[in-house]
Amino acid sequence: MFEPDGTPEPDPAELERIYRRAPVGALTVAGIATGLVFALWLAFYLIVFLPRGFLS
Amino acid sequence: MSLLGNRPLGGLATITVVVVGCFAFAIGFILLPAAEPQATLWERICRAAGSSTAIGANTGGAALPGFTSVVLPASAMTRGTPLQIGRGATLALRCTACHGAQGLSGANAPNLAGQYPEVIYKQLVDFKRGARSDAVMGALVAALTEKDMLDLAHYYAYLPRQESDQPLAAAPPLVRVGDPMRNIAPCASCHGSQDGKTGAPALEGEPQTYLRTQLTAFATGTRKNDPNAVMRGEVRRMTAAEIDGLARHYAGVSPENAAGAYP
Amino acid sequence: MIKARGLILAHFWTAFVLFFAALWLGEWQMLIRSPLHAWISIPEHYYRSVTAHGTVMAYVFPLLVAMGFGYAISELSLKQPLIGIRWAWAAYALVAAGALMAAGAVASGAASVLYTFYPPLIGSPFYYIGVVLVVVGSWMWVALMAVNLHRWRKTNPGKIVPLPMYANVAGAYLWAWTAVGAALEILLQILPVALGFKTTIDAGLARVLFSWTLHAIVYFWLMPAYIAFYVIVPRAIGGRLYSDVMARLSFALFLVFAMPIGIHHLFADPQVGSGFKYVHSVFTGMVVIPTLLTVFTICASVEIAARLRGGKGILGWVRALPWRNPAMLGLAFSFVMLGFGGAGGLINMSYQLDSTVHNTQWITGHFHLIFAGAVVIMYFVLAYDLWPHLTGRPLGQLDLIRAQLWLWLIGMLVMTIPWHLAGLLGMPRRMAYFDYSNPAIAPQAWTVTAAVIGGAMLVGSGALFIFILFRSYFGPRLSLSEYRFSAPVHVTAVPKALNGFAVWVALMIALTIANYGVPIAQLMFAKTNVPAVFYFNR
Amino acid sequence: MNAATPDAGGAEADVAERRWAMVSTGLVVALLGVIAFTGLHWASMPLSAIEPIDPTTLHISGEFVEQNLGAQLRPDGSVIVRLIAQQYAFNPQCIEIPVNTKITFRGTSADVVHGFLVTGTNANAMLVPGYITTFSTQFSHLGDHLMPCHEYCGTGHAAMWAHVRVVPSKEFERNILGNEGGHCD
Repeated sequence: MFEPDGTPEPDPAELERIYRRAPVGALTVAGIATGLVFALWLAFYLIVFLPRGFLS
Repeated sequence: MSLLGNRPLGGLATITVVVVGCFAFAIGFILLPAAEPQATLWERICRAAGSSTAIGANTGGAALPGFTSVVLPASAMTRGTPLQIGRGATLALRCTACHGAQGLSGANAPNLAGQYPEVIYKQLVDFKRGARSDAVMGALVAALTEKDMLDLAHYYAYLPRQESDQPLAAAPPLVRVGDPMRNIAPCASCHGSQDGKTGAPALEGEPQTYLRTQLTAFATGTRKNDPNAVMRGEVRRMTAAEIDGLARHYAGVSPENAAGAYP
Repeated sequence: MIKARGLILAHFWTAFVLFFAALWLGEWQMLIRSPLHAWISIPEHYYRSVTAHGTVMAYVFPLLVAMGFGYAISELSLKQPLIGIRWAWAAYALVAAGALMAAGAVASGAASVLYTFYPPLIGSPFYYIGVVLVVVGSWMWVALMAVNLHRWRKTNPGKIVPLPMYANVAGAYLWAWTAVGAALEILLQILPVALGFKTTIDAGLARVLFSWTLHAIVYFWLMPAYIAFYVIVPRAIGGRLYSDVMARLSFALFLVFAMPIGIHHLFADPQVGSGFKYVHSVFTGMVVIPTLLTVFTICASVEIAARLRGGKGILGWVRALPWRNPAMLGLAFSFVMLGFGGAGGLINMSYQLDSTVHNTQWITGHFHLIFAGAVVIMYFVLAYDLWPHLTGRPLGQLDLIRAQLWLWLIGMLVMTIPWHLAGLLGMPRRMAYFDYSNPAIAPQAWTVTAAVIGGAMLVGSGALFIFILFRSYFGPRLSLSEYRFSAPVHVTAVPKALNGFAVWVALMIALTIANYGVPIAQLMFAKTNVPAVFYFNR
Repeated sequence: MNAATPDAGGAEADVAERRWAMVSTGLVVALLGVIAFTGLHWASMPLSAIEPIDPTTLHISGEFVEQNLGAQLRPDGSVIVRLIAQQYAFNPQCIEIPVNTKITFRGTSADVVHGFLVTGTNANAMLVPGYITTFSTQFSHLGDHLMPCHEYCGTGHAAMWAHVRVVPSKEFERNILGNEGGHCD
């Protein structure tokens, strides 16, 4: 219900062109986001977990 | 044309899952326990599966004299039969001088009417075995059998309890919320009015002097028949004034009327 | 127009009203344990409230949303009237009756055992029976989803199951098997004791069985949100779904990997060997993969929308996204919270790393970010999206909707990020009060105050949500075009395995047995029953 | 979208998704690798032994009778700490241990499920009635730590806080010999 009224159907050729180069942007954004998530994990591991000692 | 579409995806997925599983089990059960020195492969696998034979830190030990040795039987926690209650009533004739004809004491002995049966049973056994000492009680319980003690417990549990009409919200903080940093639990979370704990007595209406004496005995360690030091731990860090306040509260004596002795 | 709209609206309204009530309980809990308030005079009231909050938020609310959404998906994507609508009403009645019964037991103070049950604590049997009724009702929904799909296949031989229904049925099957762990715990362990047939119970076994449910239920909560990511958002922002097949694969992988990982909740427990703990850690890692696939596919889908709107550059396209569109806002907020929550989740599941945060306020922060944040904000979005098709009336101005979503995001972050920090400082979960005068606890006090503020924003956002939905009834009647789900850029061939569930359900059951069989069997034969501790006012 | 016939396109998405899937899997495998390395290199892993124990007889016989609770020095110089959790207190309520020494905790519950953590450290475990919890660790910082129960154990849960006091080894040995060691109740 959110789409603006009368969104025109995209031109198939234009859509295909966008589709073919699309993942570049998604790869960048998803890559940065995922990288940050794993970086947070690594930061926790190094800064919080390791100095607090080990259980065995 | 889909690249995935050409492949038998189900088989591929199954193989992947099996491979991941094998790696996970190999690392978890063989490689990681290798950090434990001097273990054979089989011992490592058993250890990782939770086998405890490798630990062997079990040190023996037996309770020292003066500590309780009671394990509460299920028969002490159920409602008594009419036969038990009747027999208990006969036996209780010997107790009336201190504990009152209806289990409500006129002296400074505890009220027993409506007390939980397992509580009475446990204290009787502790008196009998010497984990709790009292000149009068020691002599009285000497002749009681296991069955006698159970029947007595069920008789007193059957008598109507004195109910408190004080709302919990008006009780002293130690009763409601305790003191976390001194590890003093709220009295109400074990001794009724909010929540109960097996083996913990109901305290409402007990004589003030009796309560103060017992709390002090727990605090100093002269009484130690509480299993795992459950009461000694709670009382150890209380001040004398706090003990006094608790005794007054449970005796039903309001602070404004503190001079009025029980009953 | 949806035919079963009365049924769906009943589910949604019940869900949202209960949700709003439980939201208030949550805020009250934060307030009374904060330094802004004196210690609660009767702590049992706090735990009563936590039990109610958890039971509604973890069981009843997401179940009702998933059920209502499932019925809508079945009608809209299969384009056939819902089969078994009487059964659906019966299922609704069971869930509602169960919820009422459980609520009664909790409200009376006879079941303050928390929604995670915690045997050997035993509460009123009515609480557990209520929960069982809720689960039985939900299983009827699972059966109805299967029946509707089966009928569609008969009338449409050889055709590919529409993605929304595929995902929906995956979620239903996931739930059916997820609930088995807790059902076994309640039926075989807890109820016989609560009803007085037994006096002892194995607390360790109960925890293992509950862990079976406890983590997979999170993926069941996620399902409606993920379905909305794939089949609502790309359409709502004028884009295309990047890959239909990858979407199916993600849902199939959730089905496989959601279950055999629950022992990562028991890393600190003494009744499971470390080998199984590591295996569950690895498989928890595997369940990260469908989420990462989803993040990429959805990013690519919205990128298409942005470029269709003239977006340029490697990152510049992000600015061309329709940021005033509530579906876009909801998605972005959901991803932000999924990111923070996901990082915390990776830490929790990492075998040894869990010991730093286990059972601290960190964990509470984590699952509020993931569920109450990333997932529930998508519940809002999917409800908004379906609403006009259910009521036949518009939602009115989008400004309020945007405000509602913003408030939810900010409130959730203000509440949960301090909770994570409090956990690192060693603040344990589930305390009714703290002695902030102690110098070791004083540094944590501000985090609880922050939670009160964040919680107030969440209550405000919840109130706005209810208001927006309610106000729509006073709008003019709409004549709506047919409801559509997102279309993929390309309709590709779907591998046979991804048009059905046989392989995935088989793998799900096999992996559960492989990863849980021995830990459960070990404890069934161990002599570790302990006396039940009855939680009743005596 | 449903039931449409496949068109000719769509291969690009597959390639991109497969690459992304490989990168994702690589990240997860790396993370699991770090965990395995941590386990191997520092012998660090969650507790493993399943040791049953009867919670109703803890106070009568076995290693958890009262005089055994608290810290004890072992012949190899390490320290063993035995503790019981019950509604609503730990026993001992204050544990004294030496710094930079291997400490083996052995604990169990006398009634319901409890748990404990020592603030600022990784010492963190559940105490489940019917089972003994065992793990070893070291404390590198002198001073007092809080040790709350971190699992809901009933209405008195919020008052269940114990203390851990980490002292220099000399002081610990002196207290142990003076028969005051092991706990600071």
